[in-house]
Amino acid sequence: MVDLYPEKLVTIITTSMLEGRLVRLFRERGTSGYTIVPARGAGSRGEQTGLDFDANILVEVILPADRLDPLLDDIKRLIARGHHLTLYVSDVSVISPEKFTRPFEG
Amino acid sequence: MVDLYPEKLVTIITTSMLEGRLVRLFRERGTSGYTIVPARGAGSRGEQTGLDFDANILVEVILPADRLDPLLDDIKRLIARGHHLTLYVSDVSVISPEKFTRPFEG
Amino acid sequence: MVDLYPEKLVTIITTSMLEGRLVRLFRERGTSGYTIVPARGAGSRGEQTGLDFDANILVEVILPADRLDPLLDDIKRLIARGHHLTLYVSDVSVISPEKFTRPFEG
Amino acid sequence: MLSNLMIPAVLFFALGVIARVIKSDLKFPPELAKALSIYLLMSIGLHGGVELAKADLGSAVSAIVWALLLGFGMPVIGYGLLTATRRVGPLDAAAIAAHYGSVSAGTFLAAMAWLDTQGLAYETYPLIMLAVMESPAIVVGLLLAARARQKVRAAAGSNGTATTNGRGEDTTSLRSLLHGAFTNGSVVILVGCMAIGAISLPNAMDKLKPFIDDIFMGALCLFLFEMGMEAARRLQDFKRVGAILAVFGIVMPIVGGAVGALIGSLALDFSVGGATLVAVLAASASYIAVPPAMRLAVPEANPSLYLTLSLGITFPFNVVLGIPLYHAMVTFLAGV
Amino acid sequence: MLSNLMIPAVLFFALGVIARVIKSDLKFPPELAKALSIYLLMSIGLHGGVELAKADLGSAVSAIVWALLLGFGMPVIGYGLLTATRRVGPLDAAAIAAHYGSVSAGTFLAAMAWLDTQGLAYETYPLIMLAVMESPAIVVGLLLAARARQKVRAAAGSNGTATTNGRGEDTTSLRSLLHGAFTNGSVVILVGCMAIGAISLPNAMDKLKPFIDDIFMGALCLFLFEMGMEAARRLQDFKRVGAILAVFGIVMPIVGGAVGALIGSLALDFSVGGATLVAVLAASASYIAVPPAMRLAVPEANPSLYLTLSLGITFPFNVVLGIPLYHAMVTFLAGV
Amino acid sequence: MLSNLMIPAVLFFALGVIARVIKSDLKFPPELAKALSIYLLMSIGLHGGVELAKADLGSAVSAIVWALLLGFGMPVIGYGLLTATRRVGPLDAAAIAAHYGSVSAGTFLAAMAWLDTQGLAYETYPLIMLAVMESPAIVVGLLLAARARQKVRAAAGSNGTATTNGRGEDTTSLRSLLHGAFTNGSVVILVGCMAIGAISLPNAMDKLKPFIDDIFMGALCLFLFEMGMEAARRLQDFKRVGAILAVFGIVMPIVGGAVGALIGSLALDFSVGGATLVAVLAASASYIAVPPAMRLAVPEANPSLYLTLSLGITFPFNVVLGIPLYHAMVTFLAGV
Ligand SMILES: Nc1ncnc2c1ncn2[C@@H]1O[C@H](COP(=O)(O)O)[C@@H](O)[C@H]1O
Ligand SMILES: Nc1ncnc2c1ncn2[C@@H]1O[C@H](COP(=O)(O)O)[C@@H](O)[C@H]1O
Ligand SMILES: Nc1ncnc2c1ncn2[C@@H]1O[C@H](COP(=O)(O)O)[C@@H](O)[C@H]1O
Ligand code: NA
Ligand code: NA
Ligand code: NA
Repeated sequence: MVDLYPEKLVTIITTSMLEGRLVRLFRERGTSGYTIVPARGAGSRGEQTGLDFDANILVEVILPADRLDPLLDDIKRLIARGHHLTLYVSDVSVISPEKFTRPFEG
Repeated sequence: MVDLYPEKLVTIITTSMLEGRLVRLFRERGTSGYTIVPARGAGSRGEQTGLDFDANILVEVILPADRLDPLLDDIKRLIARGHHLTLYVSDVSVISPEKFTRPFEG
Repeated sequence: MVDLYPEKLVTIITTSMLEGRLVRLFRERGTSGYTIVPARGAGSRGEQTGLDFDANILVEVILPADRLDPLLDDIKRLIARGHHLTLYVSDVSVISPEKFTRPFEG
Repeated sequence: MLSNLMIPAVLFFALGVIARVIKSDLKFPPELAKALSIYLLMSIGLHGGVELAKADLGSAVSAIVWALLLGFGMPVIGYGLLTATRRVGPLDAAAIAAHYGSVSAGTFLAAMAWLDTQGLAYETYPLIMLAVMESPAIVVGLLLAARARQKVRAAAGSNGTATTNGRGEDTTSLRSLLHGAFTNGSVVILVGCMAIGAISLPNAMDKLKPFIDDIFMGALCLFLFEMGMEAARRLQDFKRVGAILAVFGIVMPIVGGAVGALIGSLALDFSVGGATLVAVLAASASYIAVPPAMRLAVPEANPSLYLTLSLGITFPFNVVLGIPLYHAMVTFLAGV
Repeated sequence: MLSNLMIPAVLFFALGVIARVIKSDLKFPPELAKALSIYLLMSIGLHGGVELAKADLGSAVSAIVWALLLGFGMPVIGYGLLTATRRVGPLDAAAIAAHYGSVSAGTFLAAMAWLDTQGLAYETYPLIMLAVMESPAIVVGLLLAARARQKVRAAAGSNGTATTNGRGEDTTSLRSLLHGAFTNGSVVILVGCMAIGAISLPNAMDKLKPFIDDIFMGALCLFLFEMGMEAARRLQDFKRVGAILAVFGIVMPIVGGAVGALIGSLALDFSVGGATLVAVLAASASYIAVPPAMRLAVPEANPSLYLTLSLGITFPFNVVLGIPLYHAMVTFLAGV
Repeated sequence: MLSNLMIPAVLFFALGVIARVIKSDLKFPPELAKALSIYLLMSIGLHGGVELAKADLGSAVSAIVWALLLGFGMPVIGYGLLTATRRVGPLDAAAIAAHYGSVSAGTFLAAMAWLDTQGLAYETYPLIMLAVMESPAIVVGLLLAARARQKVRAAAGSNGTATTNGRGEDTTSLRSLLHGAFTNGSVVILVGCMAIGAISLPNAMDKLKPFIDDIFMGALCLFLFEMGMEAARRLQDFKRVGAILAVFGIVMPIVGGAVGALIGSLALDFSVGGATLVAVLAASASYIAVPPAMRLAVPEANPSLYLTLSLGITFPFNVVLGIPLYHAMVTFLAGV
């Protein structure tokens, strides 16, 4: 049997305008990486059609459970300032937990 | 510690042709929003290459557990009519559960 | 109440260069399908900007729990050869488990 | 004959096929294909509009009437042939047949390019027919499918299990389907651009010339390059379709070409070039407008089947062999 | 008057609106819109640069000064009008007002196309103004929002709950916002291409002519086609905005157009064509550069409001009715 | 000398670099870059094909032979230099070296644009060399990597841990890698379009002229604009690469340029223009075809290293300083 180790997956859906801010945040929090997928959608602020000035991104970050809270606090702060972020946390398992402890490059 | 609240995440993978129908469904079911990501793939109906006439979408909807069944019933009805939808439900946690109870705009 | 059945969801994030290899692998392992979404991101190898020669893909495969290990073994083998893959496994529920037992076409 | 094929449009199509066959990693961005097809429809629409403003109303009306007849008739012929093969169920037959009543703008443009190299002139009416023929076949496909569903139900009827799709109509209401058929993107661009071409001030249109004329052939080549790759990808699904169905994918356009040649030459009295275009319209199968419509309207049908046939078999056949063949038919009729 | 609208650029815009209104499934790939807008900015930038190399410094400087005044002044007028309507909070008012101080390149290009068909010449200075006016309004929007936040806080002040956004400034530091305003993509392309056009060797520029001149009008039509669809999508959100705000979306550009016509005709002493372009700059509302900036700088404001107003109401009004109206204003002033 | 750089192609490259350096939010849609590179390869391929149909077989063959020698030889030189720096492991060295044996179409096109402005003619043979040189370096890279793996294993050998990549070859079988190298997208477009250009009927090719000729320079500028941004993004990773490796990124193309200048001038006896192009081919490093190949074939190597070197250092060096430098070398040799 392949050994699996628990991690947290944070998924954030928000305007593409916040991409730079989020990446900075991930770097500060020392996450081992992040993944971004282009998205559209609708929510409390109407439709986000995906056009340049109106696009969403879906961002995924895998991180150890003990690093979750600081990141969520940062996000809550963004939301408190009026930014719109849809966020959910899932429990996932990975095959190489050490991969998610080293800060990413670049 | 940041408080987290349980929600359900429904992910649907299907042809982009059904986008309008699904959005209508989400509106009727009063979900607070939805997110769509362009996708390709393969399944029981061969490859979906992502070209215009042959594209998939991956749709995510977060909703309270007590609203899950009506939505799944709708989807089952679409499948029964012959439409091809790949669907899975996950347990996720969110920081602001009230966000997912208000119907989306637009 | 709608009946739900447990499955495993494997998500792989890696360079688009490995797409062909992964699809071959899914076919060999008899998964019922796969879904691919274009992605960018950063990790231990710096930024993947999403440009043609530098793009990521996010791949999702749903499969029965008893088929998980062989697939993870294959992936571990790829990683051991130096390829970079970020992988996580989630527990999901589906409405029609038989769908995920038949190998995909094409 | 072979030298007829030495035009860039066909060669680019072939290059696309070759790229796939040798398993090159070449990929076109999906949005490029879409952008090119928007551009091509816009160009031929505007062009057609300018010409149509000068056209004869009577001829235009009879071209439209014959286009409607072809659009409604070809799927019925196709459905008959398919049912005769006994290789596909009635719902798949309905969905496949619908493709052959509609048209392929790519094939039409390849035919125009071919006629140009042959120095053959053609009327503009086939262009209206192209716009008219996009949609009716979708409606016929739906009607055939509704009938097929009744049959299927009748067959399963005795065992009394109520299936949720008992009321096949609610799969997609006729109204919403008709709406979809006549407002589909290709039709809107074609008809809209024809209207713009017809009512715009001539000196304003002149400014559009370099965009819609000069770079047209290059864009067409790029488009056919990509469609060649797409056709080859589908062609590789050949085995899944089976030999008899594959034969249908070649016989059906020949039948359509013959019908179209007769209508173009005799009923519409077009020149050899114009009649060849009518034959190409009748012979070609849609792979852009109809597949999505069938996905919605006849979800029970297998898209692999209709995409392989229309895009993988009929499209390459038409571009490489069909066009000269239909031209030969028309030439023969002209000589009679 | 109606025949004035029979130019392809406007007709394509209308076709886009119609496509949405009849609920066609037509969709442009999002990247095509972006590619077209990069191309259009590049073309007008290069063009402008070539002309500016020959321009008169004094006139250029006064055009820039007036552009800055317009960019800073219009949002203040807009904010006043919006506050008077009592339909939106001060933060929404700030965000909306910012859009009207900036400009819409699409409207500007439609105006140029319209002037061309009317055979009216125009100066190149409005082009510098276009580049100059992209950004200042963003800064004014930020300042108005900062003031609005103070008001909101003062109002809520007594109850003593410390909100995390107490220091509104840290939402986006002024410095980073200014940076964003002046390095935004459209400004970089416009100013950069002007510089390239101005310093490139003329024979090298000749090689670019077919790309930036000949196919320009076609690309503009395609762009306006897409923007028509986008405008109609927003127009359908009309109800959400409310009638009074919708009226603002029409009154505000008329006010702007009048101010611009005065400046263009009297202060800058441009020809009728040139002054019309200045009026169009003052009248038009940004829907490309400002919305993303406001999302970051005034996240509390509702994007539905400002996108519906600028893209759904003011943009179509300007393209269809505003341009000839501002031209009439300028003609009237010229006759005085 | 400075005025030599005042051509739009180079200026657009610089504008892209500047846009990044000032941290503009300007972004090109990723698919636009891809579409432009398909277009550029198609254009030069067709062009080359037309010319080659008239070319001399003997000269073509010797151009191909020298191209192969360059493609196989440059990576060996590069590997030697890199190993001498002692800054990278053997697998990274192999992957980096492979990039320098292949070519950059963007650099080649910038060189053609530069020669055009200088009024210098050139032969078409370098174009075949461009197509020929895309792939061999990939194979050399693989062989160097296989050797490196043996070394690594030998070094680690004594401790007896069997690593799964013990059989380095199965990482990517030689056969599949060779296949990948010779069917890669750029090669297929270039070679395919050359063939189409060579065999198409001349009057059919004329119709393609506006597309492949007239708008070419504009598309090239747009492409270099984007590549400038991409280069600057990589350049910012400079520190990660380290000063010595960065020096390699400049020395290596100078060495390559000198070798290419000698071959072009003396061995192939080309004109100054043609020999400059050969020098550019030898000097340039691939950033489109080779990086993906190395990701698959030498996954252990770090893509940051080779992308920073080829795209962030060598590419800008060649476009801005290299081209005039290689021209000077060739001019010097011509005078000898
Ligand atoms: N219930 C939901 N499920 C999935 N995505 C959502 C949901 N609510 C909002 N979103 C996404 O989050 C974006 C911003 O939503 P909002 O913050 O509500 O304006 C929307 O455009 C959607 O893409
Ligand atoms: N096991 C699976 N894992 C992930 N995605 C799947 C799976 N099966 C099907 N899909 C996706 O669902 C689409 C439709 O599949 P199907 O309904 O089986 O034809 C495919 O094109 C895939 O994108
Ligand atoms: N912690 C993480 N969370 C989400 N995605 C990641 C993470 N680490 C790496 N990735 C993704 O995996 C890709 C390859 O990462 P790496 O293997 O670390 O170079 C990156 O480009 C990211 O898209
Ligand atoms: Na047909
Ligand atoms: Na304005
Ligand atoms: Na080289």
